[in-house]
Amino acid sequence: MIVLEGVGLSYPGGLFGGAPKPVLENVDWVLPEGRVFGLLGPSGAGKSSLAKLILGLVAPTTGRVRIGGRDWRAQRGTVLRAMRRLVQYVPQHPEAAFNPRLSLGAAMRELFRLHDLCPGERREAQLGAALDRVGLDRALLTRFPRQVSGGEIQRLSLARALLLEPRYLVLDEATAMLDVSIQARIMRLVLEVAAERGMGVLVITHDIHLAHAACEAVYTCENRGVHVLPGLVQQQPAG
Amino acid sequence: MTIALFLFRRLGMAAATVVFATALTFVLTHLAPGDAAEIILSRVFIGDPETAGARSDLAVVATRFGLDNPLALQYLEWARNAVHGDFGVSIASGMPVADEIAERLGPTAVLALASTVAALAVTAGLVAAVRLVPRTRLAVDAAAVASVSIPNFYLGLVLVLVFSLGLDLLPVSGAGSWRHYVLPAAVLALGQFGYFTALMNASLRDADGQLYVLTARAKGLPPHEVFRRHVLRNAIVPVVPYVALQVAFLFGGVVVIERLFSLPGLGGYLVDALDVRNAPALLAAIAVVAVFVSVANLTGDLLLYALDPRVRFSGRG
Amino acid sequence: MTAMRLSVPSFLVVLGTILLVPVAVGLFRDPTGISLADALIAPSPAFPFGADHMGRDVLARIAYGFLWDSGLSVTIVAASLALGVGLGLAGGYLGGAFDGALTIVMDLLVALPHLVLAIVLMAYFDQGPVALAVALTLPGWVKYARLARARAAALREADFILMERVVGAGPLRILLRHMVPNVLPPLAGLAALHLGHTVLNVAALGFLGLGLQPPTPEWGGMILESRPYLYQAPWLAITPGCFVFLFMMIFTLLAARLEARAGEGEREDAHAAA
Amino acid sequence: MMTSPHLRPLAAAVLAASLALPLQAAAADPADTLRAADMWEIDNLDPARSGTFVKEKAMVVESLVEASPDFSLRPGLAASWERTGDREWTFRLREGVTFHDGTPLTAEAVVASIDRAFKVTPTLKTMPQIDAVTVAGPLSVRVTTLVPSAMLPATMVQANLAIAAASSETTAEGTIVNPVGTGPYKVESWRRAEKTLHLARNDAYWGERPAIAHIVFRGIPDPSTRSLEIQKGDVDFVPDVPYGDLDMLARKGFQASRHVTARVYQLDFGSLKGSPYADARVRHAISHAIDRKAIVDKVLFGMGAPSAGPFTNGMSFAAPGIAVPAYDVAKAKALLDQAGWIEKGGVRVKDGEPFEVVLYTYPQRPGLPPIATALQGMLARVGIKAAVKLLDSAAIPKAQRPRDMRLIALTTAMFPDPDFFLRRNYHSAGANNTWGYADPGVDRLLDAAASANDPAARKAAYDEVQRIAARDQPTVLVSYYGVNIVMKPAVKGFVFNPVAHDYMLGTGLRLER
Repeated sequence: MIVLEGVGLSYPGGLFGGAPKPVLENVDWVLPEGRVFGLLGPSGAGKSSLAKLILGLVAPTTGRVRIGGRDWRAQRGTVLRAMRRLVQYVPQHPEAAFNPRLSLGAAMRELFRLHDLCPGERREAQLGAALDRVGLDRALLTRFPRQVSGGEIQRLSLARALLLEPRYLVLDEATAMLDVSIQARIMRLVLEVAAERGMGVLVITHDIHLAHAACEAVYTCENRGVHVLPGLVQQQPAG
Repeated sequence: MTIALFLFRRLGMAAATVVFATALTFVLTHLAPGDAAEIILSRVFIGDPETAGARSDLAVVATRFGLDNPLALQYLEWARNAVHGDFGVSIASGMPVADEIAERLGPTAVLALASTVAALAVTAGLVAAVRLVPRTRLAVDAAAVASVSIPNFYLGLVLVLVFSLGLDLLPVSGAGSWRHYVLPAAVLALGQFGYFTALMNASLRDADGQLYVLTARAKGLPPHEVFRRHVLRNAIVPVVPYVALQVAFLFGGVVVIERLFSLPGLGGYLVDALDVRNAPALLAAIAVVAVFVSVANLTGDLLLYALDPRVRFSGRG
Repeated sequence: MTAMRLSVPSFLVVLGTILLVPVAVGLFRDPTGISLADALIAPSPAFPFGADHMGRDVLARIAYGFLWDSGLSVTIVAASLALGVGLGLAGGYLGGAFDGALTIVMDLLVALPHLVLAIVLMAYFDQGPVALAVALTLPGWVKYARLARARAAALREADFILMERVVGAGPLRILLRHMVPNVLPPLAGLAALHLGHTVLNVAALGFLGLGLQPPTPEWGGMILESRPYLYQAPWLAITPGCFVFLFMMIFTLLAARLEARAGEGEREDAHAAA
Repeated sequence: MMTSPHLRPLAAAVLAASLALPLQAAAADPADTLRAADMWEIDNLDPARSGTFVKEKAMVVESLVEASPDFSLRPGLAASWERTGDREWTFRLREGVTFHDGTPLTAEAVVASIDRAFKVTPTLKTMPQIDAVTVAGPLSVRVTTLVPSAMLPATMVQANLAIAAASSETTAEGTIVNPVGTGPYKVESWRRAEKTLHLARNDAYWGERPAIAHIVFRGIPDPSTRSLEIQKGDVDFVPDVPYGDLDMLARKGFQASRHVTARVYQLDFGSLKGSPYADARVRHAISHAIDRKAIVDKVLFGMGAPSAGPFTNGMSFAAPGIAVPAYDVAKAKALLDQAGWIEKGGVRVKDGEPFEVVLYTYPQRPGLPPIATALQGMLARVGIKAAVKLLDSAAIPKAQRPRDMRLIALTTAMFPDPDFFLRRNYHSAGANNTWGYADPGVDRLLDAAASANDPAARKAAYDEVQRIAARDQPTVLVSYYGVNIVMKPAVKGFVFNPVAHDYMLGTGLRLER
């Protein structure tokens, strides 16, 4: 379960740059596992900041962000690494999400070493299975990020996230750059996997239709806070 | 960022640079092997570096020059006096360092200015040649590469052989008339123009590609008119600040060239001071060089600030 | 030096040959053997580049001088590169107080003429190769650090670096495996130019009597030692001078070539940092 | 030409700056002006600091006592002197001498000048230990010492004790910038920015009137530049051009001459205790391994001479019968063998330890680095491996280990008395004796001679010390120091005075243009 308690975030104003700029204030939000939520909002409202808070990439100025009961901020070393596996991320620009100087295969195989996912001899099989699941050919692995199409790399980005078997997946405008038919196919794939694994999904988007179609509940991010979008709530789960 | 803030930060940095440079030199002169009192005793008082002095005289010297105080205190004392224009007494000559430095500012300033102006003139000529005379590009590029590649002390030796001894046109060394500056300034200018030419050519190419230049061409303006009215003007502007920033590099050359030509300037003073472990003279020379370079950097930054709006927001570091 | 239209690669081969052939020959000869009977012998079949005031073979001294000058310069450039990239990346990636301190130190170091700084350092230390390497590395790393820091600051916010953190990579792994390979390539041109400049500075220090000390064969020191014999034996000064010139020219051209490859945008960064 | 508006102010500034520079120094009648170069910067004119220049070269001031070319004493501003007590000497001044400002030379003026010199340069009072200088009569000066001293008149020869009038212009700190002396030339102007000193003949000089009316001195510290300058023709007289240039300059028609001075190149051992040099055979072996003639001929291009004892033949206090140690590689090898240093693969080894040392020297005297390099080669021939290292002379003592050597150039007569060199180097408490040579016989001889009255007895004692040093080789003397002088053909009448620290111009010079 992801829990935000009284979370506030402001960016520093610089040495001579005046007062700090608040982005979020006093946000309380609970995201249980196994459910699919949407987050809507105009650009600049703090959607990406929320994603970074949840992913532990940014520390809140006030309050706490906890994953499975653990505060991001208190974690170090192996515990932190294990915690990282719990929440994975598919960003908006997948072509920028891979190191341009590493082959895609190298980028994927690094994960095994990083988390010691499975014994060496089973790694290739596991990687193959992950690619199969998102419908990609293994030949892709010898290429570099700029040598593949947007749809392919977005799938690969998804495969990378799923390989770590997270409890949560955050999609940050993950399909916004793709054309509609591919967009729908990827969303369907995500929902299938989420259902199979009982994984929670947060879909950050500015596409209200997509949110409606895919999510059990939709929130908006406005006025430095998170609000339930009325009329679309199916059921607010208990904290 | 406002201009006041920008100036404030840059001035602070300049002051810090001067303090850093002198403090570093101060520490170095004291860490150096060889007892400071011994050096002063044999070189200043006995006048013969190989002749050791009496033990009892060492104490006299140490007390007179404040050498038995803690290092930090000695530096503060030095800085306090330096701010009031008192740089102590030269170990080599026994004369006030401030007077000696003052006498040596002129030749260095003349040398730096003359060589920079000459380098810019050569640059202008070469750049114009590339534009106006066909098939000169290769020769100009080769000249620029040669310019940045030739060791200045070597070039100086060759020029003396040719122009002083071979052709008997110019003096070998010393100061006293404008003729003494011709060769040293020429050596420095020949070492600098390659940098300016490369910078200018790059800047010209950028200007060439600008929309207004293309527009001017499309309007049917003759090529030399386009060059003069649109390309040149816009190409010079970004180069100007770098000329000011070149001063730090120039100083390295000045040190070597003044030594080579026995020109009584600041650079030669600095090296002479090192030769005989003349700490007061060295510190003063370093302080003045640091001030010089800081002022030049500040000027360069202000020019950039005035000419390039992007800098106003980044503040250049 | 991007204005280069010379056919750079072929030119480099020619210059490199002129430099390396005498060096290769000279390495088989004795650079320190003193034979006062041979003092100041002019270039001849026995001594292709002549003999110096101690009767030592100038060809051999040029060759061993090449080993000293280029070896030291490579060491200095490598050390500057490692230090500059390391500190620059750390500053750019970590930010905060460390970055603030780094910026101040860099600003202080660029504001001092590097040769002057090196001259002062050399004068007060044991004038051996280690001191020389330190004296030239101390100001040398800054230009790499400036570039690396700027690139690292930009890369820090890059999506693929964020993703590395998301999948659980630690800071050290991110720096070494992901930032360094993306920071190094544009520095190659800078390093080539720096190598040439370093040979020039090593020689200049030698000429001022503050570099490697005789009887070590070093090009700048050879020119200094040859000054008293400028008349009787001009080849003593001319030969090492030509080799410094040649070395610097090769690396200037190489730098131009590498810079042209690194692309227009990065060229401007390099000039600003240099 | 680029017509950038940015450049115009720059050009104007350069033009203004170059116009502000003084035009070529307009010397008086060039036919009557000697243009001389000195090897040091002319950056101080205080006799108490730069006496060597102001007295010996510029001839502006004079000392109470002077020395003849054989280093024996002769009257200067003092016509005579005598020992008037155990620790007291009295000097009687020459009559009718006036300073350049017309005031007479009196005992008061001398005492004031010497007292001022003691303040500026305190070491003048401690070498030897002077107690006080007082007025004993209108033309009589009394000097008392802390201990009985036979060499006091010799110390009065020191250039830094030369007499300047109280009217000499000084800085706020009391440094003289315009010395008023009694010498054959007076200061006309000191143009520091041009590094030149302009001198004019003193027509009221008490001694022989010089022939040349004006002298312009320029400081040119770089030897190569001095050589270039005389070839270019901008100076008439230069000392110490690069040694290798001399023959070429002679061929071109210049008068080029080599002279030996009272300075010696000396190879010192780090310590005579706890090192290979504790064994005198090793010291002798090293001395025999050195080809002194080749060093003088080939390395120094004939400058100087192979050294026997510390004092050259022309010096009155050189002991007779001391020979230059023979160059004998076989003997050197045999001595090392006897001392237990056995050759193994080119390097001698004793008790498993190879004979590998560092040979330190410093670059300020141009002869030292090449001599060190030559010594390295000569030592290698007998199996001693020496690495040459150049350091500042002040830094060498701290870097040196007992087994290391250093090559230095020592003055042997800062004032013309044998005590100066012999005590510093061979007395167990000598200021230079860092290698720890201690011979009770030598100490006794030196201490007795320092206070003795009888010149013959002193001479005998000092001769004996020189013979013992030659026998013991506590340090190895390599060669005497040479200086060269190059003059245009028009300069006539130059006589080298070996008493000079570098050279003296003398009043006998003429110009025949």
